[in-house]
Amino acid sequence: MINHMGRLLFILLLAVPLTGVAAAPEKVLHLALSAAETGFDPVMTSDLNTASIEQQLFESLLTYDYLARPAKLVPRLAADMPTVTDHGRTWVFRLKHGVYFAPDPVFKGAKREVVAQDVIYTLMRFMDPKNRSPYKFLVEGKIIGLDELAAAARRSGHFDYDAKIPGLEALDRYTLRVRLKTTDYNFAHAMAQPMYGIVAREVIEAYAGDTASHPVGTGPYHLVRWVRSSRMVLERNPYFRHETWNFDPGNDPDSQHIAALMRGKTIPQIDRIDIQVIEEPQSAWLSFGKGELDMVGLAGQFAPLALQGDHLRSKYAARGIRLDRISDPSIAYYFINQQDPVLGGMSPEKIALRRAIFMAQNDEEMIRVIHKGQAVRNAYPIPAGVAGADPDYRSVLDYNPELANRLLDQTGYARGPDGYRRMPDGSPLAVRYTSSLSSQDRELDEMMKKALDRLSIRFESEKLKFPDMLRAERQCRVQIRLSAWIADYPDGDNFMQLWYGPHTHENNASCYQDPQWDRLYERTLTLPDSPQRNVLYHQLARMLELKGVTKVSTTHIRNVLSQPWVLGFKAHPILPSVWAYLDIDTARAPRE
Amino acid sequence: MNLGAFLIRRLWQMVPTMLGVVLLVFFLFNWVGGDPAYILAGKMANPADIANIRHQLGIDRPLWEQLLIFVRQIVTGDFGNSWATQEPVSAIFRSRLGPSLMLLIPMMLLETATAVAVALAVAAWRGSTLDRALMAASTVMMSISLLVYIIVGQYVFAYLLGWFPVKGWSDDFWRNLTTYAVLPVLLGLMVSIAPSVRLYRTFVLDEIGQDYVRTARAKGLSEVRVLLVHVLRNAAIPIVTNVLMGLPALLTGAFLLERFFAIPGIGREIILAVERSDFPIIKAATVYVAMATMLANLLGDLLYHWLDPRVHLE
Amino acid sequence: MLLSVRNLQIGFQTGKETPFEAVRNVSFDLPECTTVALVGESGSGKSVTALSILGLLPNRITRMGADSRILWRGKNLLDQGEAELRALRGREIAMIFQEPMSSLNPVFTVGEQLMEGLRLRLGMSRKQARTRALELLSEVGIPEPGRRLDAYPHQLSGGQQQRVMIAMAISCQPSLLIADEPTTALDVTVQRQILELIRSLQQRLRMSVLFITHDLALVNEIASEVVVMKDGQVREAGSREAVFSSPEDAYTKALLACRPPLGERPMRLRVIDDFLNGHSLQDIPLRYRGSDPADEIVLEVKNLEKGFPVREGLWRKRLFRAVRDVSFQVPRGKTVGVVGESGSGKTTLGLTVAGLLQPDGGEILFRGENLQVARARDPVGFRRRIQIVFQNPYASLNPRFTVGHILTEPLLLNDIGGTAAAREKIALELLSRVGLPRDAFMRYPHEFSGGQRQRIAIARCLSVKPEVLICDESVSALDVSVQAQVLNLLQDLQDEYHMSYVFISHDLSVVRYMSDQVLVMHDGAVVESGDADELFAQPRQPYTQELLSAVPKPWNP
Amino acid sequence: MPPNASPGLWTLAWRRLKRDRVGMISLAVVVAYLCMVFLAFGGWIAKDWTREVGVNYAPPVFLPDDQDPTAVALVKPVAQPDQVDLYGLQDPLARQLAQIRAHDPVGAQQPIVARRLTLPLGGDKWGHDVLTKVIKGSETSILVGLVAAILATALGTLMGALAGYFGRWVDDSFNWLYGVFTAIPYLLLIFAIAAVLQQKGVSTIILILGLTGWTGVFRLVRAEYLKHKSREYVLAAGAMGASHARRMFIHILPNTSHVILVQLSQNVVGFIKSEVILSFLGFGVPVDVVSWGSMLNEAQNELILGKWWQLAAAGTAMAILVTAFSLLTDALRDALDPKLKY
Repeated sequence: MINHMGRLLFILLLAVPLTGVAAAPEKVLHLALSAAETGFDPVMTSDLNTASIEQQLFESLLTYDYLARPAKLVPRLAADMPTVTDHGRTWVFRLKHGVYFAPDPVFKGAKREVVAQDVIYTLMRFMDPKNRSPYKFLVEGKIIGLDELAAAARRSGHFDYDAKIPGLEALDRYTLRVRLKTTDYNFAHAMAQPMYGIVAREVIEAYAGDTASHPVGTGPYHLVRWVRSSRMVLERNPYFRHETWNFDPGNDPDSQHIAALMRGKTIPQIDRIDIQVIEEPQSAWLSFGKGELDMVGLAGQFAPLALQGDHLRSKYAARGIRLDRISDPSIAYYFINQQDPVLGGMSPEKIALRRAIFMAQNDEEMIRVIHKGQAVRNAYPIPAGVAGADPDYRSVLDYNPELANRLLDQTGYARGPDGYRRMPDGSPLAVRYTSSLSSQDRELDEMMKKALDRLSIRFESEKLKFPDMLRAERQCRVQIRLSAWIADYPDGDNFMQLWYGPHTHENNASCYQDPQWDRLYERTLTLPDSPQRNVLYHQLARMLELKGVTKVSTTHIRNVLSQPWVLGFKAHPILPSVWAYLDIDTARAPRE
Repeated sequence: MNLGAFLIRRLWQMVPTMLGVVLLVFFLFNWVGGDPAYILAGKMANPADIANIRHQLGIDRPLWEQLLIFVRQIVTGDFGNSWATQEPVSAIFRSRLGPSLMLLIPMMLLETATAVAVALAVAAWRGSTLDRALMAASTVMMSISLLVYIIVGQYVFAYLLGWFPVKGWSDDFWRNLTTYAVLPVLLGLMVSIAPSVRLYRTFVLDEIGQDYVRTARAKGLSEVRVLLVHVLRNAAIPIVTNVLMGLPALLTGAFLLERFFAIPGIGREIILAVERSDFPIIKAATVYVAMATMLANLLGDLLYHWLDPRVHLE
Repeated sequence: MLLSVRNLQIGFQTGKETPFEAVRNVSFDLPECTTVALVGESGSGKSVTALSILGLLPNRITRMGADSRILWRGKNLLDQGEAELRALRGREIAMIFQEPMSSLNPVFTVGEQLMEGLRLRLGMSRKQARTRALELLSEVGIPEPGRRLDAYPHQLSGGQQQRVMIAMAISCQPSLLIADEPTTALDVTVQRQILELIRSLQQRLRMSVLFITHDLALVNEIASEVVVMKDGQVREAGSREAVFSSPEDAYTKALLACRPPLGERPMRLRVIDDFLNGHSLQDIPLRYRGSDPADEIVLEVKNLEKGFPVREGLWRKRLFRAVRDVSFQVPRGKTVGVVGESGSGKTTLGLTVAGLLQPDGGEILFRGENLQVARARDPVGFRRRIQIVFQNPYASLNPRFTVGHILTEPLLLNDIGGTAAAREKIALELLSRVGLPRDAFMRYPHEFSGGQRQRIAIARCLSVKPEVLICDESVSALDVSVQAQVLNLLQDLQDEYHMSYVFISHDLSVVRYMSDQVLVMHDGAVVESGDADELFAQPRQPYTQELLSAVPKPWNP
Repeated sequence: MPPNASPGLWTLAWRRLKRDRVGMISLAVVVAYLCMVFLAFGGWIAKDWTREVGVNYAPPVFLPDDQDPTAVALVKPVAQPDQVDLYGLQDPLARQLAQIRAHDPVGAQQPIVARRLTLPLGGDKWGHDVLTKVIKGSETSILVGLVAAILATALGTLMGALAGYFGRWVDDSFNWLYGVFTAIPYLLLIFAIAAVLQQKGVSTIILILGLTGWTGVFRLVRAEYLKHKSREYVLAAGAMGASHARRMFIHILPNTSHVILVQLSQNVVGFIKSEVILSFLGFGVPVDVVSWGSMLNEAQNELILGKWWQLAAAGTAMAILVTAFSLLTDALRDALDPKLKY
């Protein structure tokens, strides 16, 4: 047996140098996901990684223009932009003709066209309790009759998809009218979400129970292979309608360069997209370096490798590698639980304590050391690129440990014999900072520890698995945490609602309930994106600071590196993926 | 006693152990396992949604009822669908087993082959400089953390020298075996081989000290034959069982390699499941591995009996 | 001359110390087809000498004397290469060992091991080898060899295993067979058969035998030449007659004298020292042993039953009855001997009586009171009344305790003596009583020889002043010369303290010497019992007769 | 009192050990480490490892300095609450702030401490001195290893002793426990136990390791007790009226001590290595503590950045100790082996 094993050893060692298999003539794009996907039934998914794939498999009524900045809504399955009447309460969508679902056994070889009824079915699915959709909030409480249907389903345990409701009417085969309960100018954004990609009822019902692994949409690609949380292969959808690449580059030089390369090409150009899940950023980065990946999102901690300041290091530039650098439509913000017995409350000393803690946070250092410069200080709840943003907003909570300490001295948080501050009443004081188990969060813990040390306040760390952390947060059990929010759609409301009183136990993690604030907020809802609304937003933002509810800290910068043979890429702030708009220069691409 | 009776009795003895495993895991994870509803519900979830999800997952039922369901799942072998992705658990594990084994089996074969060879060699020259040198070397090898091996190995051999792909996995068996599995396997060996060498060396030394070896020599057999036939045949008994019983542990043990080299194996799946509180997968993993462990032990005993005529099935 | 050993010098080098001299200029001759016995007690270097002939000593640590020579048919084996030696081994010179069980490879069948030699050394084909192997097995007298051929060693009895070893040894018709204590591990009856076998083979195959043993009596039965060794040196060598009838060397004399004679029963046995420092070797007064109606009964065993569960089939457990319905009485100050072969249940009997095993049936009465009840009532008080001395002097003392600790612990446990100082005093007295120096008190067991350890074990028992002492094979593991000393000690102690002994042994002559009454056990039951002298004079049961006839006959001109 | 006290088995073992050169060298190394741990524990060395003495990623002194200009600290003027537009809102802390300002205007700049550009073994991302970190880290790691090993060994020994000595149902129940613990995948066991012991801290790690690591010891000790309980010296002690407890712990335990000791040191090595993995899984030491595991996990990404020194320092420190410890274990095994006489 020994020499047998010896032979095996021999094989393995010989095998080392030879890699790769037979060359394929087709255009293949190799990508990596930083975290495992969660299945491809759009109604049930919420994470970006999955969305980026669904964006290619399914099509929503609307989408965002590839090149326009700030992001601009354009039709996708809709033939043109919807007509909106009576103060944004009635929306009429007209569908493109001759749009077909990707081939699937369920259709028994026939071509299946998309009709208005499919849209209705798709929208209804979000309210079906069985689907427990994470994104139903975009339609919940908005469409007339839909919520009643959901309520009925919750009672009967069965959702009646054949019900006719006033909110959703197919005026003809290709026309859909949506009636909303109240004014909502953001409904268009909802209809542009990848999760709202249109699905066919017969498919969903045929694969009931395992819809996650049978995505059938109208998108430019369809899923041909799926090794769960490891590998996904997309191939061009044979039934995809003829579309040509012509986006308006505006006057941005990069965009113009891209347009020059791509204009007139049919979409999509790339035949196959091979996606792997790579949790360890080190692995992803190394394999991009070796050309095994065509594009990679540069993890913060590796930025210094690729970037000098905010430019690509020369050795990569020389290789023709391109850097796309945009600031995410996201914010990282500290919040303090307003219902917490220790930190909560509106008495001056509590407010002072909270503001002191916020002022002790050194955002610049965090950006420099942890994010390696791949983030910017942003004190306003609405990040750049989102309607209502204000780059010039100035915070009252900027890093100022000295003032913070003064404030604490002033409000009676005297230092005890152990050098740590006590509550004004002399009882011990400790601040519990909650974070997850990831190594990234360990660095944040160190930041917070340093901040509290500056105030000589005792630091406690609470480490929770992500789900537990969410639960604690929703139940208002977290004391202080650095949380993040990324835009679902590029409108300020998507951010401001984070502090809306009624959203407590939902995503108002600071459990902040302030009638004054809530009234102001409610007024913003009735307004479209406009100067008036911005005035209100500024007051809301300032109030959060003055009362020591939250401190918006930073906005991340997204760095995407792409190999020289990847053509036509421009990072998009909202779209989770733009692969259909790319091309590959097979001449330069390495043979597989 | 006869084989059938032995098997029945051993299988019967597994029941209480299995029960212990089930209870332990069930209560630990129900108690502290976290509530998946909150991730599943998404960014804007409200308490009603949460409740709805909890209801759908059945985690709002009384504990004993959930336990009953668990037991039924074990009996039927159907653990339902993953909470995170609605995929049938059994399918998940089927797809995960291959890659895990792909790492596992070459590693085990290489490890055993080399370890046995080295062990025989050093035992033959026991006390010599070769012996001491090899032993010292193996000690140094196993004193470095696997994490370090992986980080450095991936950086140096895959990235700098480019001998191997940095990471990845394909659908092609041979491609995996000859391309993707190589570096992980070798790195795994770095830590796993030394302990076996040391262990097997003691096994061989024990046998070399036996009287029958003296007899064999007195018969005028060559030293080679004495080692390879008489000694090895006896030393093989503990070695084989040792290897066999080590297998199930390795099944989940390779998670570091799987994560760094993006190999869709079981260990990685379990970590993912724990992070997502994907209880069905956790339960299934526990039961499967526990079964594997106990069966491996049983198999080990049978093998022991088969290799060593002296042993009676007890 | 087939083999002649000339001033053989063997040392063992371990670590840096000066080599330990195992054999010091030993010389002897071994003519064609004769049997020479190499006699000596443990550590005499007899086995080392034998192994050195085949070159089987670990070369790494073995240091041969410069002028040592082992001449095989005139050529010196010591300067032969490994290859030449291997050519010799098995072909010319074959060897069998003391432990047949461990000397056979457990994982190969008897056949495989027999045929291995035949095929590799004689180049036979599989078929030839098999037929030859069958012949060999029947030649060494193994019943139905066909079946045995495919059996594994552990499936054979000790005797059969040794026969297989012999078959292997003679398979290539060697001209010399080295037998290293071939019968020591066997029961007397089997021992007898093996001796017969070796003797007949020696004659039939016209080979020489180098017979190594510690038992002079055996020598008397098989050898024509005798070499007596002690501490690595030859003390005496010569023809059997010469050595037995007129031994020159004091040590030889002692060896001859210190075996308890079957015929008479002297007050005490002569021991080495008597000879070495020429004590009065005048005849010692005889001792009478035997039962007497006036005896006061200390211990009475009634229909004792003891069994061990053996798993059978799926769930069932069968009870293996190790002791079956055994009854006897132990008078005060007297000895009840228990004799039987291995597996006869005598040890189980001892442990049960000592209270270390719970009896399944019957009762043990101590001065008329049921012992179990008594122990329940007063554990400390009753436990100590019956003590036991075990066979293996190496396992019976806790290696991590000093002798002092070993001796004082029982005192402490049974609160004898009171103060530590007092206990120490008692312990020291006990030491001197069993004939050990005071400074043994602070030493550890591993520093003592087997005999000394057995003395310590005895002292430990004495410390609690038992009324009954169970000696389970207590002298079997000792060299004859030491055996005699310990036996004398036991006798003296009995005379002094009037203790009662239950003396368990497989060695009939020892049992007869020590006992007033004797029980002969077989398969857990008593086959015959009675006063020692009568029973040995005219045994009634065939089994007893067989046992007695198997005992090697001492030299009587 | 009797004269010359003579060497016990321990003394003999020590003599044998002293003859083993490798053993003695490794012993020296281990002792050196222990001294370091002791000093660090007492706070005599590496006390202020949290001080940021160097610039971020300060390279080791022996390297040519290639500092990234982006790494030097930049200080921005701090906005004053009164300078910013409150959009007509009322600052609830207006009074307090006014009083503070009344004292004296807040000097926005805090003094910038001069940071060293290089450190003996380099610095980490905060500018902590890696050397002091390694020292402090070895304190944690070794303490974790030792205490956890002692815990695990104690557990295993106790259970093994009871199971092996009493046999029957006691044995069955402990074997059951053993079966359960060995059947559960180790990874899940760690997660589960970690989750149960919510509170983060060194004690948690120790408990995790201790509660999962006893099985090996149990198996061996049980076997030893099975062997020894029927040994004649134990029977004799029984005949003398020694209690079960006495026979188990006074008589048998010392005779299994070589097994236990070897197990102990093997566990120490094993646990020091496991701590690294635990850190990787996120169950490592809390932020205000440093250990080899936490360092290696920090160093994970640094290697690619070319900042290899933390990885090297921690890795080497660990490798040396573990090697020495394992060699010492071997030496101990030989020295304590009761089969060898003097």
